[in-house]
Amino acid sequence: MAHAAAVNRPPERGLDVYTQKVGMWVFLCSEVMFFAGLIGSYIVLRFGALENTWPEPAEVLAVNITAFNTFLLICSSVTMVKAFAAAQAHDDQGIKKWLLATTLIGAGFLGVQVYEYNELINHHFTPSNCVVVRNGVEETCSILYGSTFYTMTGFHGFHVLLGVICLGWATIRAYRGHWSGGNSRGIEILGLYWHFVDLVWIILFTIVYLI
Amino acid sequence: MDWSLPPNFSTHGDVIDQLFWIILGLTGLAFVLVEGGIIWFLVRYRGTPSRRAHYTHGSNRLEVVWTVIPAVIIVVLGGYSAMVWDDIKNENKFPEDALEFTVIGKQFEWNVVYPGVDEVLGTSDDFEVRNQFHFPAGENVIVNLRSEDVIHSFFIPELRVKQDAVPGMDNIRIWFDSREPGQFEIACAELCGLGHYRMEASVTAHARADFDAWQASQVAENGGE
Amino acid sequence: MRFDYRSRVAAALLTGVLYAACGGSDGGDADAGNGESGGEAAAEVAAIDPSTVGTISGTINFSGDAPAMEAIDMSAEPDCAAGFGDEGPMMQSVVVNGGGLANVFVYLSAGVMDAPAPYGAATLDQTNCRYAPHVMGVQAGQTIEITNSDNLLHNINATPTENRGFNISQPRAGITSRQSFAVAEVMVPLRCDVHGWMEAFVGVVDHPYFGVSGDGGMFTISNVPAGTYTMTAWHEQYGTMGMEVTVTAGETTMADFDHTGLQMAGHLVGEPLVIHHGSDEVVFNRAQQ
Amino acid sequence: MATAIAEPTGRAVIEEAHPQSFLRKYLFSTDHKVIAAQFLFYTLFFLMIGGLLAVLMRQQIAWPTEPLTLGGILPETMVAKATDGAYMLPEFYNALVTMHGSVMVFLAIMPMLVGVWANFLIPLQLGAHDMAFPRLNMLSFWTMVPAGILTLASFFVVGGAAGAGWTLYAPLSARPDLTGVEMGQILWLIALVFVGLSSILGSVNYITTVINMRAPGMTWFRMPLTVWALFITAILGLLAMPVLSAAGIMLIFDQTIGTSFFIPSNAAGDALSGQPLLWQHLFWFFGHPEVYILILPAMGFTSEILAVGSRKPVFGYKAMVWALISIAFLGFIVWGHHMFQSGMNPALGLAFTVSTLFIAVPSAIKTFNWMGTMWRGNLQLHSAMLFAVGFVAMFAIGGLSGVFMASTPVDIYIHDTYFIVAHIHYVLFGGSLFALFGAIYFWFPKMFGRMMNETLGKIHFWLTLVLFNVVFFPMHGVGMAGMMRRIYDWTGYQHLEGIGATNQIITIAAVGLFASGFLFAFNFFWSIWKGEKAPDNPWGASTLEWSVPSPPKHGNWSEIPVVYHGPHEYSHPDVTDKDWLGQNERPDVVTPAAGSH
Repeated sequence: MAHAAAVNRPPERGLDVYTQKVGMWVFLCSEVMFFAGLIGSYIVLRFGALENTWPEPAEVLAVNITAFNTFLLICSSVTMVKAFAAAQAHDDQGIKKWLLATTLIGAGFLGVQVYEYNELINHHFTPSNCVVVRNGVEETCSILYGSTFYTMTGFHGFHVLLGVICLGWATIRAYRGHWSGGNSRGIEILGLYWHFVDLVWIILFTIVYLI
Repeated sequence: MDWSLPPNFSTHGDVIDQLFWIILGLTGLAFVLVEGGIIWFLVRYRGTPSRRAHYTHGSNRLEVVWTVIPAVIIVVLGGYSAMVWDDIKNENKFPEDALEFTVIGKQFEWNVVYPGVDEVLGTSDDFEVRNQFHFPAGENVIVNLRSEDVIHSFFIPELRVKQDAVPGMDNIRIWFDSREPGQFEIACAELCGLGHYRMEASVTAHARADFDAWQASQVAENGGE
Repeated sequence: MRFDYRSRVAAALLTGVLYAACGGSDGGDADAGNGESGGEAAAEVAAIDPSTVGTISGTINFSGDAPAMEAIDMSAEPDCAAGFGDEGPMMQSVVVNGGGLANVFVYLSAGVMDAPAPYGAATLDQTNCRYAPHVMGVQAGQTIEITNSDNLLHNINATPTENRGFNISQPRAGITSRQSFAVAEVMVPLRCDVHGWMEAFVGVVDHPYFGVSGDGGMFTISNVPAGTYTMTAWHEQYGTMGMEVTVTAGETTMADFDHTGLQMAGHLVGEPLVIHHGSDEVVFNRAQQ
Repeated sequence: MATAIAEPTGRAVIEEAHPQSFLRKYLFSTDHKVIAAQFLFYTLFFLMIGGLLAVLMRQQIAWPTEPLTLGGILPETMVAKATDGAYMLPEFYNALVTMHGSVMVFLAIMPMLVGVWANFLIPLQLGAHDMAFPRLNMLSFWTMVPAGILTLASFFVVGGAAGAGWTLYAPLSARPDLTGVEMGQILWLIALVFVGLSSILGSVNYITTVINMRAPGMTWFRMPLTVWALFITAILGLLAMPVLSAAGIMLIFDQTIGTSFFIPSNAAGDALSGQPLLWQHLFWFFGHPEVYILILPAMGFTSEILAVGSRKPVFGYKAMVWALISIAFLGFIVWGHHMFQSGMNPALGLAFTVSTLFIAVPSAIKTFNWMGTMWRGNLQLHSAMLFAVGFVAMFAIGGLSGVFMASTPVDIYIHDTYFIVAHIHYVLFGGSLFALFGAIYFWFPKMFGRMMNETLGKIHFWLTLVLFNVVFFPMHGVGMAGMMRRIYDWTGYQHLEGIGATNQIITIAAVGLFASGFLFAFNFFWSIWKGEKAPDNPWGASTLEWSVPSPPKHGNWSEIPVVYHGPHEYSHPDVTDKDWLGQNERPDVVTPAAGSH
């Protein structure tokens, strides 16, 4: 480029961020809107429900188990950060260890969620049925509670499942040495996704289980 | 060919029609300007190999002009529309002397609950008639709209009234009148299923005496329950 | 009076008993023959040895005061209203004539070992904005030919609980649609949403041994293999009644049902009509699904 | 310079060196140009299907009480066979109404605007070797394929295709017993989720490419307006489509697993009630940005073609960009104007009126700037230019008729009448489709390496322009007379007695309009094989795609170009040998910095 010097402004080629990372951020914007749609519907339906038809979360859900599950998922975010740090630090053993830990904790979260679903369905809390026991008497409650609960947590669980599959694949690659030598981009992008899923869960846990 | 608004019978229909013609005038003017300009440019600046186009990247002054002028027109139009809308739809401004009816849409019928001779809904002399809406002309009418199954839309073209009836939302209230007696129809304006096109009911605006007589005959027919 | 419009169907079914007027004059016009067509058709297809089959015949007796039917307001459909006399069209839910109750679906509810395959088609007509017949029976899998004789829109909305439902329309006269129900279900309600009063009931059973009482309450079930059965009668207002019948080859078993009209107690306006047959319970209302 | 190329592009160059199998080259290609061509064939097919549905529908509207011509060949789920012929069934009419809208919006116009042209133009106009994520790009096309298959299949399942309108208003769309449609509705919703997925994958790709893969010197304000429009559109798609997907999935659940998000219960005061209006809010939160997804790229193409055809820079480039951005932003806060008569709180109507009317301002800016671009130009009236001018003329009508609906009191009367039908078709057909035809005539040489026939193109334009107006202008009148949308037979209404002749004229013209599409199709396919060989830059255009051979080879550039000028430099006084200046040539010529005035 001989006449490049004649250009009166410096060449612009975009952000100082590599393309895959930009792509993941853009994709996560889309995911935000997806969950915003679901959560927004939940809020509208919950506040639009007639009085006393929407049960208190503790009346139906086992909040303690889920609180433990939330703790698990937060831990997995920490291990994910550790894995990325290890990749940046060329620590091959660390990558394997922390990726494996993240995968297992993610799978553990899913396991607890499946257990929770199973228990709830056994107690006749389904997407189309809602029963609460008040003063020893079974009362029906708004089925929208179940509808929204299963849709939101189900889609979150689906995202966790996708994450766990990718993590598992990344772990296998770690054992094959794919991430060695500072090749940390894949782990960083996966980490972005994983933290996003974690963040969504914290919001869901707050509005579905606590409030 | 009938390309015009149907004759208007209602009070607020006058304002709606007036707004319609105002907007038609404004947009008609813009239409002539734009389309005329395009045609003129097409003729005037038709390409010839001998000519070169005028080199310009635009004019900030013109940009401001054609941003501000439409914006001002829009603000005025929006303000006026909002006032009229508020007069028609704001429940707090509904006339207090209005006669109330309940109209229930269901696939594919309009069932009208009449207040009866005491002119109060929810009392024992209420009665219901399928697909016939009678009311006294020259008096204010409030309709409580309901739907049993899907969304219907209550539309009487000559009275310039249209409102969706939504299942699960009790009593969407609308207000209108017919200044003169007339024979109209309720059409359903929202796709409601395979009989949508046939969801029509007759509407009769009676002189008060005729309405009373009609009501009396209905009460007699239903055996004074 | 003021309706609870949310349960209009139940109301429409039951309001008939609240009024007094002459009943049954226009009730069973086209009913009697059609209900038995399934049985007759079956007789045609398989050569039946008359020495092995018998006939059940009887009457649905109705004692007590026959409730008067409510008039149907057909003023919005003048073409249909013109098809009726001075009295105008009446509801058909309770039709009593000469002490007999029409539109009762009678079928063998237990004891049938095996049955011939369905043969031929049952017909259902829409004429003067009413279904003819009002109550009919078909064998599971048998074709129902639904015809529109009115030159206006009818839709036929079938809302079964066991079978696959359908909701089709017939916008003008001369159109015939073919439908069927795959499994036994007593009864499948059909309605026309354009004309809220139009309702019909189809009893779907696994065999051709059923009948519908005609004007005067008479019913006949023919070509029934000899044996002992439970026979059940169903009526849209009065629910069901069962009895044991024994059919002897070559003979006609007479079996009557007696309705006092009291069974409707407990069915109040606004409540769904619950009908028991055997251990099953069929609830007729406009459930969502 | 070549060594400085970033790594995703390196692979594209390598791939080029290897001979590819037919499958890899044409079917599962990752080349953005091949994917664009795939989208083009796909969307032209569905454009034809959508048109066919419209013609069938129009026949019923014009002669509501007559049997259907050739109706006998349709199955009994669509027509009723009586002795004097086959009559269309109302449920099939509802399916036509629904699927015409759905197919045109989701399977024809939107993927044609974005799938075809964002794919084809973004890398070429920005000077990139390919998209940021070529394999994701391929996936984006292949997720559209099941959507199309499911849509076509839905016509032949029991109960027929979806019949609750393209807006899918619940609870009509949520309860099979209310429509008689079971599988058809679910299939269409699943197709919609696929469309959403495809659109989101595409958007991620386009946005990332625009952000990160611009050639050196291609600053934000040197991007062609087409790329700007496609970029803003991709953002709209990225943020709006997932909301529709979420709502669509909830609707599928209502249909299948017994939830009741949008189904109110029958009895008053029942605790189980879902909210029908929630569907409308979700749908239109998506739906209004969708309207701009359907028009913004068309605006981009028009700006580009008008500049080339007028031999002038785009008048007010920056104003055009800001108008695009403000339309997109306003697009997210005006959804309620579709719901003025829906039972929504009337006070909300006030807020939505104001925001809606304000969209008229950037639309007016754009229209005046297009006229400004033509002003004192040297107009070359080739087919592409004719369609671009046609776009401005027709979009103006569509925009002006929108003012009627934005005024809430007038909307009381014209809501859900044919006035609205006229309005959306002036925007979607007179607008988007005119611009799309223009874009096809304009970029066809670059895509296929051959020219389209100009004479046929001009005949196609005049036929389309005249017939389009004969079809849709009278709909304003029919709407003023009060004809409701989506009615199978209007003859029963006293206020509609006078519209028979108008409806028949509309239908006859609509058949002609549909037929004129085949003239275009003939020209299109004939030109692919037999058209005149195209030079690299047949129109004398200045953007980067015209500096490479027609068609460009895999990888587009052996060496990434460097950009020195704004995108639309025509008739520059310092350039005397020709009347255009390529973005990547003659750094010595001074052009206005970043398209300022």
